Amino acid sequence: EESVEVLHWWTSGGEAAALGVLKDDLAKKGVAWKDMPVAGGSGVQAMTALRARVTAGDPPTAVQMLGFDIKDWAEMGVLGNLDDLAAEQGWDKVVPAALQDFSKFDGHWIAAPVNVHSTNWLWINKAALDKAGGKAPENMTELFALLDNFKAQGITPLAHGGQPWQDGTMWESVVLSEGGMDFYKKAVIESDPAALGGDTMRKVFDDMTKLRTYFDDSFSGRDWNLSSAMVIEGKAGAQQMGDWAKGEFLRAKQVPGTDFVCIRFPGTQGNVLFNSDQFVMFDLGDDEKRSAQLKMASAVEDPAFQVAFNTVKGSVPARTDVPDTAFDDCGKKGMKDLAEAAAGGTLAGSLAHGHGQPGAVKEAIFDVVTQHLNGQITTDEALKRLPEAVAAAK
Amino acid sequence: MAFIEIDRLERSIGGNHILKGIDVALEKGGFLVLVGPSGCGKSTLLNAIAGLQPPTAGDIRIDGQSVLALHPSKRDIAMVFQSYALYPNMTVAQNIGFPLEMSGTPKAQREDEIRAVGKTLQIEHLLDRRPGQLSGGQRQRVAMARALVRKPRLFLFDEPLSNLDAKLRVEVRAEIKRLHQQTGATIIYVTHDQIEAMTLATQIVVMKDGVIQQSGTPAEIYNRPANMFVADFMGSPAMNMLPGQVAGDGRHMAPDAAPDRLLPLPFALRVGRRIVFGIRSENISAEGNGVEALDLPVEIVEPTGSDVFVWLRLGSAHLSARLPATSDPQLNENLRITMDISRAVIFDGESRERIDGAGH
Amino acid sequence: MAFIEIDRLERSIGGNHILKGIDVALEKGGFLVLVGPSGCGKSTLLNAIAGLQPPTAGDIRIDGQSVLALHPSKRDIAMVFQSYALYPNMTVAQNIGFPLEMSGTPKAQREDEIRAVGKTLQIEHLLDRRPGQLSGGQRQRVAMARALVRKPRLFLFDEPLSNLDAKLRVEVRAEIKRLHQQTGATIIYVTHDQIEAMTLATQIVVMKDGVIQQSGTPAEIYNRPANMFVADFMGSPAMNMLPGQVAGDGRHMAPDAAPDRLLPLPFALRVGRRIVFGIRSENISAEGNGVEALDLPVEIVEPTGSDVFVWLRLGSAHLSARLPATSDPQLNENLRITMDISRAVIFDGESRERIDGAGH
Amino acid sequence: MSRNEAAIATAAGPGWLNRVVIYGLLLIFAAVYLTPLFVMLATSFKSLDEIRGGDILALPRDPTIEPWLKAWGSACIGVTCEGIKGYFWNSLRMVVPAVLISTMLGALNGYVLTKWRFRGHKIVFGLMLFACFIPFQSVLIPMARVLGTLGLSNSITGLVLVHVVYGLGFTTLFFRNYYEAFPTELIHSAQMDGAGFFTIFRRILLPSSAPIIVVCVIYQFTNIWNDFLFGVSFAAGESAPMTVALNNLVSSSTGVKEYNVDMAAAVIAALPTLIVYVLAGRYFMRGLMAGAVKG
Amino acid sequence: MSHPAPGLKRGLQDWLPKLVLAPSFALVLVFVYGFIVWTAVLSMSKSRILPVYKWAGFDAYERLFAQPSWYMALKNLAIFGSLYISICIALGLMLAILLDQRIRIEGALRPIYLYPMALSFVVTGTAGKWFLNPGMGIQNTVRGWGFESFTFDWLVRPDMAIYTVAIAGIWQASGFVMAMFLAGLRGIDNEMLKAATVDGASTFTIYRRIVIPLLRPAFLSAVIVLAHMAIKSYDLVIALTGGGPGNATELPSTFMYSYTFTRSQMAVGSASAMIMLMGIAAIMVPYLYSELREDRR
Ligand SMILES: Nc1ncnc2c1ncn2[C@@H]1O[C@H](COP(=O)(O)OP(=O)(O)OP(=O)(O)O)[C@@H](O)[C@H]1O
Ligand SMILES: Nc1ncnc2c1ncn2[C@@H]1O[C@H](COP(=O)(O)OP(=O)(O)OP(=O)(O)O)[C@@H](O)[C@H]1O
Ligand SMILES: [Mg+2]
Ligand SMILES: [Mg+2]
Repeated sequence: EESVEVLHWWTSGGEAAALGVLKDDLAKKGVAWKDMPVAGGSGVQAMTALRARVTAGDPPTAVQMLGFDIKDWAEMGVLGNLDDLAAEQGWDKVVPAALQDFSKFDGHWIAAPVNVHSTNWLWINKAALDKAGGKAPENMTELFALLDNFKAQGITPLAHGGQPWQDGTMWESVVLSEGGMDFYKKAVIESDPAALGGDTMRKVFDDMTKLRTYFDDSFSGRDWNLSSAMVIEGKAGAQQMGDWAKGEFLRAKQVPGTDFVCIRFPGTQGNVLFNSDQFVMFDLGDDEKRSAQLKMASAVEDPAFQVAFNTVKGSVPARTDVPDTAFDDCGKKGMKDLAEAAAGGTLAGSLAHGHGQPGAVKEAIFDVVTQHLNGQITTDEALKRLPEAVAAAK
Repeated sequence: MAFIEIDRLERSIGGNHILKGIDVALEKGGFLVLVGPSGCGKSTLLNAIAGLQPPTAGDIRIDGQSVLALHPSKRDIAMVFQSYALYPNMTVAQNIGFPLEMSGTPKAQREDEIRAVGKTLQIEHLLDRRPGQLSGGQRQRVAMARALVRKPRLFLFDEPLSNLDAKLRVEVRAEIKRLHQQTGATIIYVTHDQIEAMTLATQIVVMKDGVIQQSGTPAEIYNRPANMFVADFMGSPAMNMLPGQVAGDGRHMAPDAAPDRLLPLPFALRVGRRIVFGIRSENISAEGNGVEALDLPVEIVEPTGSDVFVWLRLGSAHLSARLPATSDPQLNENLRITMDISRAVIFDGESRERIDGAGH
Repeated sequence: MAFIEIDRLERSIGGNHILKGIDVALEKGGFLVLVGPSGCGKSTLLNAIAGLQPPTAGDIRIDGQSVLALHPSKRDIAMVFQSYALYPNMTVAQNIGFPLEMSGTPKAQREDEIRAVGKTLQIEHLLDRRPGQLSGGQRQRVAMARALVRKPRLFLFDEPLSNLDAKLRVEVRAEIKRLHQQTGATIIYVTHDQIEAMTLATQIVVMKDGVIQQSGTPAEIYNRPANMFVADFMGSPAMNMLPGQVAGDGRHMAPDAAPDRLLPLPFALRVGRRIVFGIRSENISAEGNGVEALDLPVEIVEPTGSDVFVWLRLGSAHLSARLPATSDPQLNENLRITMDISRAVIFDGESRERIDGAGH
Repeated sequence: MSRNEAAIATAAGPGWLNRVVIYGLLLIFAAVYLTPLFVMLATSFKSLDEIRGGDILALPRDPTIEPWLKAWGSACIGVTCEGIKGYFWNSLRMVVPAVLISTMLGALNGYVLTKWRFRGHKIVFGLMLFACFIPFQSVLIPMARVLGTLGLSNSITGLVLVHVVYGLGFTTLFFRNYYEAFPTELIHSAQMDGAGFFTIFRRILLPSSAPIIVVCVIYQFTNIWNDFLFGVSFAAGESAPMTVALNNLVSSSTGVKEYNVDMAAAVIAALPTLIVYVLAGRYFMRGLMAGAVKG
Repeated sequence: MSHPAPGLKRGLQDWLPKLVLAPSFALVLVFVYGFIVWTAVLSMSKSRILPVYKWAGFDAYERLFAQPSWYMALKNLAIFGSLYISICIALGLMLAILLDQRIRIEGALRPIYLYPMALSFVVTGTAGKWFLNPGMGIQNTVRGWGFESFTFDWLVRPDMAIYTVAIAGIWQASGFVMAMFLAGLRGIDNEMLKAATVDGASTFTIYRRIVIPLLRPAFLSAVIVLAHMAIKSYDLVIALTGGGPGNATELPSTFMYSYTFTRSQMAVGSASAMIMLMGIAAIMVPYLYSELREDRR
């Protein structure tokens, strides 16, 4: 019988359950699911395992992948072609162009996008916010004022987990907030040295230094979900995190708007930094396997699956033609923001999640951001090092 | 009051009685050799004297004072171990100097003394080597030097020669003897080797199973062993022992192995008494020709160059005899021998203790 | 044609010449003892015969056929090692049976033969034990049994007794002798021990630095040593050697140590020739009283029980003499001795070879 | 093992004071070494609420074995929710042949390198020993290539091969050091008795190698059981070993962290090696003394 | 008896040992030395995400040595390595000496010191991360006991985090070192210690002057084992800190891994692997040489 072997890092909790939907769906179509989970921060270990499999000449059928990794692999010429299926199902029309950038290579479909996450969110404990006046901050100044208020309340103002990708996630939101979408594109996407070392960037790093003062002692190395738990339990006032954090709040039986508030990171309303999980189909040179691959790709793009998966995962569908009725308030807001941004050209790939720059550049930026946030280098040094590191990593 | 007095010393380890009431007295300048089969407690006794293993009961006095409460280093005793126990990480000079260093002797003086003792033992040229680069005999001398340099009031030697080959053994043995004579040191010496014991000792103590069997001069031990164990243990080849019964006039014995070949006794005993007749091989000769001569068939001939040992059959028993190197006994033919009965030793058949001529 | 013929055998390891052209011939049923100082190549020679280390040149023939091309197990040779080399994980019976098992002897027959050889060597009661549970002497017998059970045409023994204590040594030595006499086996035997060599051998080969010094019967080796090395090596204490110069009538020697004390020679030599006069301690006695008697001061007295060894000073040299146990020489006093000149051995001062009386 | 009896008993000051200090120090260190294990065990028996609020060093208030059951049989790893038990068996299926083969090869190599020396044996040994020290990250890609060529990619057999190859250096070292001290006379004797190369090995050496086999097996077992890098690179998926599954369980990026389940799974993963160390620790020491580590 | 072809038989016997060794040796040659060559080739290629064999000369090495984080990794290795080796040895030696004093409960204590070695990094890291975290772990607990000012936050302080990694490493390996020293201690001739006692040396002096010098071979073994573990330390860092905070705990091994696999700079990663190999060779080759030059024992 037909089977698909799927390499992914959604190993537990809601993600695995969401993936279970796909597995069951495929089972109904007579395609067996061979699971190949490899956990570890945004797929680091998974990519190692993948490299080993590809080098061995035995790639898995489908691989969960992010952003520039897809381009890198496509460049190696090892991916399959989904053009026929995409044409048949009209993916070109329903998938936002910014996403298509990553799902296509040389004009050919090579991956099936599952979802769209966006990273520039702020999650606030409603009770704490109410105590502070109940008004959501709309720019950095208001944010600092709110955090000061939280501090006065005796709680940790900002729950943050000190891992490079979390530092990076916060940094890109601040970049977007201070410089707007154009600056973000210029500095991050185009990695313009002047922008990377300029005055706006100085403001960004100054903000980061200031934000650092609102963390608790044990932020370093903490997993993001533990930080979310602090907000949920009222030990902390807010957390900057992508929309996957919502899952934590929902699982703790919290209701958006009642127990917690989801807003775009202050100063970034109308802009969306996204990342999208996609299933990349490897070229296996075997018709039977290819047929299973296509069945899987088709199942992934099935609107019903898109709803089922994304309601669980906290993300929004990769297709824009999916009704939002099944989603909660935050989800609805996310879908609306995404559609607007896609239309208005204010949709850009998230650096921290592999959609802004290739891995090498991303890690190089993380190096500087993380070291700066941890006080290992000064702002001046950071401004000098950032363009250098980016140039060196290219 | 003797210089060293060991008084009803006992030691048990985990319920095992190793030493069962040892009494020893040794004069200043004496050379006491402790012999006995393996495991009889010789090392245990030495360790107790050195203070390395505390006794369970009894006392050890040196020069009239009990040393039991003293730390080993405070007893003023030096010990030479079977394995020499040289410190492999130090040079010979450092090895010899170690006890002096421990006692705080200044460096200059230490070097003088090391050189002096090195001269005595002819190891001056080895002072800069490490123990690993020495031969067995040289190591032995270094170990001795390390003991000597302290000028202790008592030396303990635990089988110091057992690792050497036969030739070297003879040489080092002579060296130890000379040393004792030159320095007049008091020495307690453990060995398995009978020749060593006989040639070195002024006093021999024979032990068995933690009990002293006999204590006396070498001549006493060899010629008048207290019991069959001592007689058998000392001497090579072992003393010929023939169990039998006093017969005839009480001055002869009928050996069990050949009841019709009566052997003369050195003194008269009650007829019918069970005894063991002992005679050493060097006290049997093929020269005499008297009435008491025996004609016995030769079973084995062992010429050693300096002597010829023959093994003779007496009924169902064997007798060894030492003949001069020049003699030429023929295998399986009869040899006429005589025994020097005055040197025969008689043991009681029951108690296995020696019977003294005086007591008849 | 002898049974074993070793023909100009050589072996070098990494540029080192260990064996430098060894020639040996041994008759069937012979007992050849190989002696020599440590490192002279004895084990190397044995290993070459066994096939464990191939020679670099020369040939080894058994019964007229070269065995060089044969694997050790095909040479029909058994070897008893110094450490006995018993397999620690097998019982005594399994150890003894191992060579039979390897040659494919059926189990039932194997057991019979094990029992038979066990009986001969009196180790029947030990068959189920492991080597670790045996005493040194018992191990030695098991090793022998393992060699015997194969009924090989040649036995090799590499210092089989050196791990035993003196008493046991004497016993096992006698046992080996008896075995040789009973079975008529051909044996090559390595030892350090002079007594062992003398008592066991029908033929002794003395080696030094990979070269044979002398080959002959025990009596030849002991009484007519080919050179000073052999004379010194065989015998304990070592032969007294006095270098000097033929003087007077050519029948006396002036020893360098005391030129005025002329010593008689067994035969006449050219006056002025440099020679070494050798005499063994047992050939010096305190009994004679002739003109050639010497009065020498006693330096050391070593009573061994069976004898008394004295060390006498002759000018700047020393002489050892063996006296009967009954004698009582006094330290530092003069002792009148005579030498049995007929047994003295004379060596050339240059070549260090023995000078034969016949050649004057 | 009563050593230095004299040195310690009589040497310095009042004996009991010394003993108290020695035992005190030893026990303090024992406590420090044990703490992490204690925390893991205690946590694995606590409920999630208790963990969030509580003291990590406290004993569980209401012990529950729920986390253990879940970790073993029902925790979700990927899309299957059958706990780690399947992976546990994967690990066993990998570890047993890998340990046996590498030990066996090591023993044979040690045997040849000490008892059947040939010109250049030292160089061969040196090259094999140096292999112990290469960083494994650098061989991942070439190894993947070779495994793929052999058709062993993503299989337990492939993992066994990898572990055998990279365990050889140490096992050879262990056996070489051990056999170095093994009397060559025994080999000679057996040769004369008619035993061949393998017979000598099987009948003479192997039965006497128990201490070093224990050391080797413990060492290899621990290393292979605990390996993650090779496991994740060459056998992710259904044939994944225990460590990969554990990692999937504990370091998933989203979702509630069930620390008690994580800890229970961690302890389960560590259990075989722990048991091996505790049960065979004595033989391990004996083997070390017998020359596995020169000292 | 006739032996048809004795020469041939001997021949087989002579070849057998080499035949037995050959497979292992071949495996090592291919899988170790072949791969080293392969890595060397990669380090001079333009490989990024997957191996490509386009010559790039020493470009990767130049880029490697232009990376500040590479120097950070080297510096961290120096700190971590020296602390790890010296403290493991000191602690292992101390425990071994203490355990050698006729300790009744030795049998129970030994496995306690040894067991950390038995744990996988996934386990150790999970526990350690939690345990050393100021907010949840030991600092929190001790504060809970009433020592409000107790601070142990090294894990989250960039300047101290590498020491935390060292602590965890020491916890894991010192028991093994202890076992090595204990084995060495047990091998020392008892008579030597008695001799030193009789010579008047105190317990302390006996250890300082006699026992510890005699443990030289054990020291050497320990240093070699620890050095290679320090250089290869990867699991520990990844599990405990992931290289952070910042890149404060980056080591060459994590550097190599991340450049090769997450940053798609395979050539640079391979270059760093080659540098690491050279470092290891610099330690190991002299050791192997001295070890194998003369036949010990
Ligand atoms: N630590 C110990 N525990 C139990 N028994 C011991 C201990 N040390 C020695 N023994 C026993 O004490 C007895 C005497 O031992 P000791 O070493 O004194 O014998 P020895 O006469 O010196 O023997 P050898 O001549 O073989 O050296 C032996 O039976 C031995 O088994
Ligand atoms: N494998 C080897 N490599 C180099 N030299 C060796 C080797 N084996 C032995 N020798 C040398 O060969 C010489 C003869 O050794 P052999 O073992 O034959 O001496 P031996 O006469 O048996 O000595 P011993 O009486 O001590 O047993 C020695 O000098 C030894 O150092
Ligand atoms: Mg003893
Ligand atoms: Mg030899």
